[in-house]
Amino acid sequence: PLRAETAEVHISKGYGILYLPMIVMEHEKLLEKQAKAAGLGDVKVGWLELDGGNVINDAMISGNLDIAAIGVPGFLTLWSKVKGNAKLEVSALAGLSATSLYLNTNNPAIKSLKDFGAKDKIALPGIKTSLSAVVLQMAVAKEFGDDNYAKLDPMTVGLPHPEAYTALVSGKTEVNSHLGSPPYSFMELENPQVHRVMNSVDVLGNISLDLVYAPKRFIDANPKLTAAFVAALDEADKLISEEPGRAAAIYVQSSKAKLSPDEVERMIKDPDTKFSTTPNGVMQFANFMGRVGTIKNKPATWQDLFIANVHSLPGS
Amino acid sequence: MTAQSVLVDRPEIIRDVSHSTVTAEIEKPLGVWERLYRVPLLRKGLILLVLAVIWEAYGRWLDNPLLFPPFSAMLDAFATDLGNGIIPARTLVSLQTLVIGYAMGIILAALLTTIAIGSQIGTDLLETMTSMLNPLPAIALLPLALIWFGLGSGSVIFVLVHSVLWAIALNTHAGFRSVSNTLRMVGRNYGLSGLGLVRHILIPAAFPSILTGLKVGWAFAWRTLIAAELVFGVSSGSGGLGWYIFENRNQLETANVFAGLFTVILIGLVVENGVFATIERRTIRRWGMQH
Amino acid sequence: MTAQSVLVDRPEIIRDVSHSTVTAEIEKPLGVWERLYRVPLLRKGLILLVLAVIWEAYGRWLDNPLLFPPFSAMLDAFATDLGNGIIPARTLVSLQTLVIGYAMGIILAALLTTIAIGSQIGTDLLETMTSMLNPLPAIALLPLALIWFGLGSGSVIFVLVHSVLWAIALNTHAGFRSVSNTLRMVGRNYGLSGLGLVRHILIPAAFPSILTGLKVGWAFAWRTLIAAELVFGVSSGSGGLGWYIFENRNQLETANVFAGLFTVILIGLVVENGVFATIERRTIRRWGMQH
Amino acid sequence: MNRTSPNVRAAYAGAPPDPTAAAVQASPLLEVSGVTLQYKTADHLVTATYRVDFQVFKSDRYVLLGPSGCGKSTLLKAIGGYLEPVEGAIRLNGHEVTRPGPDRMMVFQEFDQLLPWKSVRENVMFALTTSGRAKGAEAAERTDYYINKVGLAKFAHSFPHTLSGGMKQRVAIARGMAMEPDVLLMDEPYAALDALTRRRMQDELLRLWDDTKFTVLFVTHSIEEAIRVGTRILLLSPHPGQVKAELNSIPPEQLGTAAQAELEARINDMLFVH
Amino acid sequence: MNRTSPNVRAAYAGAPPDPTAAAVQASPLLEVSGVTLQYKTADHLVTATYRVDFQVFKSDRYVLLGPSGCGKSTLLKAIGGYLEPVEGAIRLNGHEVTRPGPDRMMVFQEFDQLLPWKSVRENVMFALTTSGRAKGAEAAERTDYYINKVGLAKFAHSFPHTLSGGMKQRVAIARGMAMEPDVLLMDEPYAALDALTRRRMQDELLRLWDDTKFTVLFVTHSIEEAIRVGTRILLLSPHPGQVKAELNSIPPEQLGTAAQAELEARINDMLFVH
Ligand SMILES: Nc1ncnc2c1ncn2[C@@H]1O[C@H](COP(=O)(O)OP(=O)(O)OP(=O)(O)O)[C@@H](O)[C@H]1O
Ligand SMILES: Nc1ncnc2c1ncn2[C@@H]1O[C@H](COP(=O)(O)OP(=O)(O)OP(=O)(O)O)[C@@H](O)[C@H]1O
Ligand SMILES: [Mg+2]
Ligand SMILES: [Mg+2]
Repeated sequence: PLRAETAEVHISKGYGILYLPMIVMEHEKLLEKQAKAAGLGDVKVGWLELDGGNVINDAMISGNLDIAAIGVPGFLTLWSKVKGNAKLEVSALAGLSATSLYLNTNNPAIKSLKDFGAKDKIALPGIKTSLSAVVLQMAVAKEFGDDNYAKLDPMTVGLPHPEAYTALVSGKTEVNSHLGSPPYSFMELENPQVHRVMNSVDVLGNISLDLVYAPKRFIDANPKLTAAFVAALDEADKLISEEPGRAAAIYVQSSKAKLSPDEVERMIKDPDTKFSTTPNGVMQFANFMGRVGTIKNKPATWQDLFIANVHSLPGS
Repeated sequence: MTAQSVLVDRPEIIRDVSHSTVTAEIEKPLGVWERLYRVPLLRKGLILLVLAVIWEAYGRWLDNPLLFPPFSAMLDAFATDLGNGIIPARTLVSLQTLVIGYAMGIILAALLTTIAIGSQIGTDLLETMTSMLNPLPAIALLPLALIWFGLGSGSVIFVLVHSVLWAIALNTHAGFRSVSNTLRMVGRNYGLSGLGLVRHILIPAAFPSILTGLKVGWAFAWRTLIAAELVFGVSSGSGGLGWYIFENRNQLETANVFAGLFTVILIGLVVENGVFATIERRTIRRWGMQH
Repeated sequence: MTAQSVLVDRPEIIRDVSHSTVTAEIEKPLGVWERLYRVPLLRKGLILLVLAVIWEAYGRWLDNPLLFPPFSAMLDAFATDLGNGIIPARTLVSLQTLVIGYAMGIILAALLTTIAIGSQIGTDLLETMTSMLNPLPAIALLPLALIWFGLGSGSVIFVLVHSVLWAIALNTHAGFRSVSNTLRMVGRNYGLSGLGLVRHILIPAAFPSILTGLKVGWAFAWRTLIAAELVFGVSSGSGGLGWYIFENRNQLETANVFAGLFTVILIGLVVENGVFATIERRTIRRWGMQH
Repeated sequence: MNRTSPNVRAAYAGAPPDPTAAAVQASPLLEVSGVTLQYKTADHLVTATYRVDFQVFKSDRYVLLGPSGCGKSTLLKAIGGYLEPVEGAIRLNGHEVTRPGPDRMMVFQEFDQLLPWKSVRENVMFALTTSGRAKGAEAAERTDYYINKVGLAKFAHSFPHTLSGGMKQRVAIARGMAMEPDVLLMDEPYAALDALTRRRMQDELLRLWDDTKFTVLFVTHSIEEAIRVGTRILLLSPHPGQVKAELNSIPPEQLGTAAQAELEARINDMLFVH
Repeated sequence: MNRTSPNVRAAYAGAPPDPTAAAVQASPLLEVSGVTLQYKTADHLVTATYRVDFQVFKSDRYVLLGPSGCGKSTLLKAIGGYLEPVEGAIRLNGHEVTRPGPDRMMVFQEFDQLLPWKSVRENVMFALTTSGRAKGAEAAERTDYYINKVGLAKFAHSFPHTLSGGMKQRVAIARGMAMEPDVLLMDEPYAALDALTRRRMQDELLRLWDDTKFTVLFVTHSIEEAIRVGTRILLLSPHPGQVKAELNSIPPEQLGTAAQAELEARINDMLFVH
């Protein structure tokens, strides 16, 4: 049969539990299945692991990726930047995951955001612009008002999560706080010296932190494949919620993590951790970034960011 | 026939030697092109121009300013951030760290190679350390850096030293070992040994190698600095060029990213043609050690 | 008194020269220690032992295996992942990419320096390119790498070449320029020029410099490879040592992170003492070009 | 003598020279006319030789004699094609010299003219094979022959850095001779040799010349050597070198006679009293 | 002569030698006993000299004469303290030689013995100041004096690479002499010099000796030079070097007489017929 759509698709996922739906999708070959069901024949799926929003965006702009998972702020930056450029425009396909970020510290004097002094150092994977940094800024804005959203920025320090965890737990360095994601945030709290100052879910709600996006050109040229992808993602999410044990096993197997499936299952079942194609609270990010000027083009509604397939979902 | 018979017979010639005319300086006349070609800055300027044109043309053809802006777009961004003082301020921060790290790397390399040249076990130590530590990426140093120097410039300098030290030490040591035995003996004849020999004989004699080491070290210091500024998290406001590049990259201000890189390139050109070329001209060229 | 009078008078001596006894080889007897000290591997082994002991002691004193595990803990992890084949497999992947990138860097450096040594404008080109591009960090190449080679090993190799090329080219070129005029003239006397001169005269004569360049390049190739493997991602299951380190870091398996780095160290030692030392012994040492 | 270049031997050692050959000889092989040579250093300009004229004919054993620093080596390098005159011209067989080549084989004054990465034997052999002067078995044979002639057979497999100064120079001499070039340019080749070895080398050179009648330009410091080795002697003035005189040497038969002493005295006078 | 070392002049040129001084002279300044020197190369072991014995007394002008490659340079290097004998011992003033030092100043055979990064003048001056042999104004004065003596005043500010071979050697000679060492070790210092310059340098050496009565060990290839310059001549056999004879030279008055010719013939015989 004459095939109008591409026979090969390149997808990038990230590292860690937040990308579980994609890991499941890869492992269970769900996209291949959905594509076949949609009459696209045998689609070859190339999976890649990329770390960091910049690299993902660069790879996307250079045409090396068709679909990628990324943090919401990273996507918003690119979306706003390329809006109006038909060649480069991107759209989100679906939400991916939501979880809680904990602000932990080993400084007993710190009880709330107000207690941070100049000497305290908060570790983030990347200061000012990373997902964690934006979440912190949003929390700070809630606490101190929009104008002071950057109040804690001078105390932030760029460190990858594992290093931040090590620094916090060992207590041998100046880094005494960390806005971390699971599993690091959970593991930190196992240490008696460390306590939690803030949970992002309490401040911002259980908003989506990651989503999946693709270039407009790809979406326009491959509507069926795009739909198949969303369907596959849905199926993966379903598998995770219905069979968390199996999902955990898949995770352990494919990421070669030295965690036990039980530990992973506990993380999956954490009430703050949600895997859903329905975007939740993306507009919170967009509004905030628009207000403080990080993005020039602000979407009016969340639907502006997403493909039509998901417009009917109860997103925000 | 005798052996001499194949020779041509000719009269003897005896001349009066005039010494008066000899002082005249004779220059071969050169064409305009040849004369222009002899000006190094002109030649290099031409190369730069060609490279800029290629950049511009490729950038336009690619038509993807988010990924690779044309030269002119970069120049715009560069001019803006030069004018408003951002680039100069960031450059200054980077240069400060860089110079400290570079200088410390040189001092440590001098120390290590001096020890190495003094004894067999010293040589082994240098060789072993170099072959072990030189291939290690900066992340290997991260834990130790955090413990010993904490965040900020201390750690960045530590990482810088790591990237500079081994290259310079390797070059210097190889240079020392290539110094001719005669020169070495001359130095020892003067009663020099140990440090004195290193300072008065080995360093100048190995200067071409040392300079190469310094050049390589300089370049790697830049590379490392820019990468390290990201890793070691600069607290806001205090960032250098690396941070400038990173920030703009996060915001997809690609033209500014390239403006930052362009600054690095400019500094590289200035240092090469200003500092290193001058040193070369005044030393190894003048001494006939490099042709 | 005459000038000669300060001299001591003594009889003339005339001897029969015996040639028979001369063949005997005379060796000065050496003490046991001295003899042991003369075995390079023993000396280096001792150094390694001392370093391992320091590592172990510091690790234990620090008592923070998450940040910096003691040597023994690392060795455990290393043995495990060596036994189950993970480290060998990852090393192989890395080595493949590394060798390709390294080889291409060498070839390009050879090309560039050959052009450079041929003409003034070639020298300018090399100098300009080196001073401009060498300080640029890998991220500067990222956009071009993505456009030209996409994700995966093509781009990694591109970045590797960038990290290897300039250091080797700089060293080679400096080596070429330090070749004595006499040797150069001898080569041209044989009718050699251009490539022939480079191959038959300049390369062997500049071999100490070239070897240094190769050593520095090798080390930087490793550093870059490990960093680049993270940036350019891996298709599932195909990661190299860099990815191994990254993975284990994410899983807070610090001992394994260090086991990965230890692998890099081991390879460095093997390459230095196996490959480079052999080359040195067979070439520049044998030729009396390095002492 | 068991080695000669057969075609040359046919022309010279066999039949008497025919008129054409004589006519060819009448035009010089090498013509140096009004040659000024200068070095540009960072600090100043050094004139090494000033308007030097001379002509070397085929089969000449032409000696350059002059005080230290008068520009003999420089002149030889210019003839070798390594240096361009700022004034005047150097012509070989009527063609201006523009580049070095194996037709003008040079024995340099410096001790570092051997390739350190090649053994004695390889050094000689490599010169022959790369320049295309000889190859395969012939090159090997020639190499061994000349290494033997300079008394280094025992050291054929030694590397240059393990040789004494005089031994290095002998390797260079062997190399130069093995090349059997049209013009052999020798810059104080025997300076580092002891009296005995030097005499042997001189004899070797003359014997070789008898066989192949090659042309040689020879720089020396010894007046005695100049007379022994040379057929024609160019005297240069001190720095910057200018031609002072061009003399004929004496035929070998007259060596050791009053003619030699007289010529020696003449040259001595010309060089020492100026 | 306007430069002498005043204390030495007082001892020798002024009063006649007193008995104590004579007694001191009776024990050798330098004693080489049973010295075997070897080089270990990657491929094999080379014996340079074999069980060489000789004694040099204070104020000797001691000449080493021998064929190329017989180990003269090696012997000098061992005396200089650069090489350890595998057999035998070298004693200076009764103490075994273990390291180099400015008391034994060496003029090497190689052309690359000048520091390329120092001008001619700096090369000489640096030797004086670093070794502590002279400093300040005295060093400068001495430097200029000896540079003038070797005829290089015009080139005092040139860098070594712009000098001819002979000029480089002359700088090394000037440096060696300026150091006014206890023992001057000279390895074929005049080999690269033309007859005139060579003669001038020889005279200079003798004149200086008249003033300061220093001890010199001199390697040469020229029998004539050995007789002119030396008071005592050591003949070495070919490779590996062994002592063949130790002869007295003739006093300067007898130079040019039959005595010189006779000695020359004797040495010739000993060296050439073996
Ligand atoms: N590379 C150079 N750069 C500048 N000047 C030079 C260079 N080589 C030689 N000269 C100068 O040129 C002049 C002639 O040198 P040249 O080597 O030709 O002398 P020479 O006659 O061979 O002397 P010698 O007998 O001592 O070897 C000298 O004054 C010397 O200083
Ligand atoms: N560095 C070295 N390594 C190995 N062998 C060497 C070395 N230097 C010299 N030799 C060998 O030692 C022997 C003596 O060399 P030396 O240089 O002492 O000779 P020489 O008497 O000075 O000769 P010449 O008159 O030619 O300078 C030679 O056979 C030579 O091959
Ligand atoms: Mg010369
Ligand atoms: Mg010698």
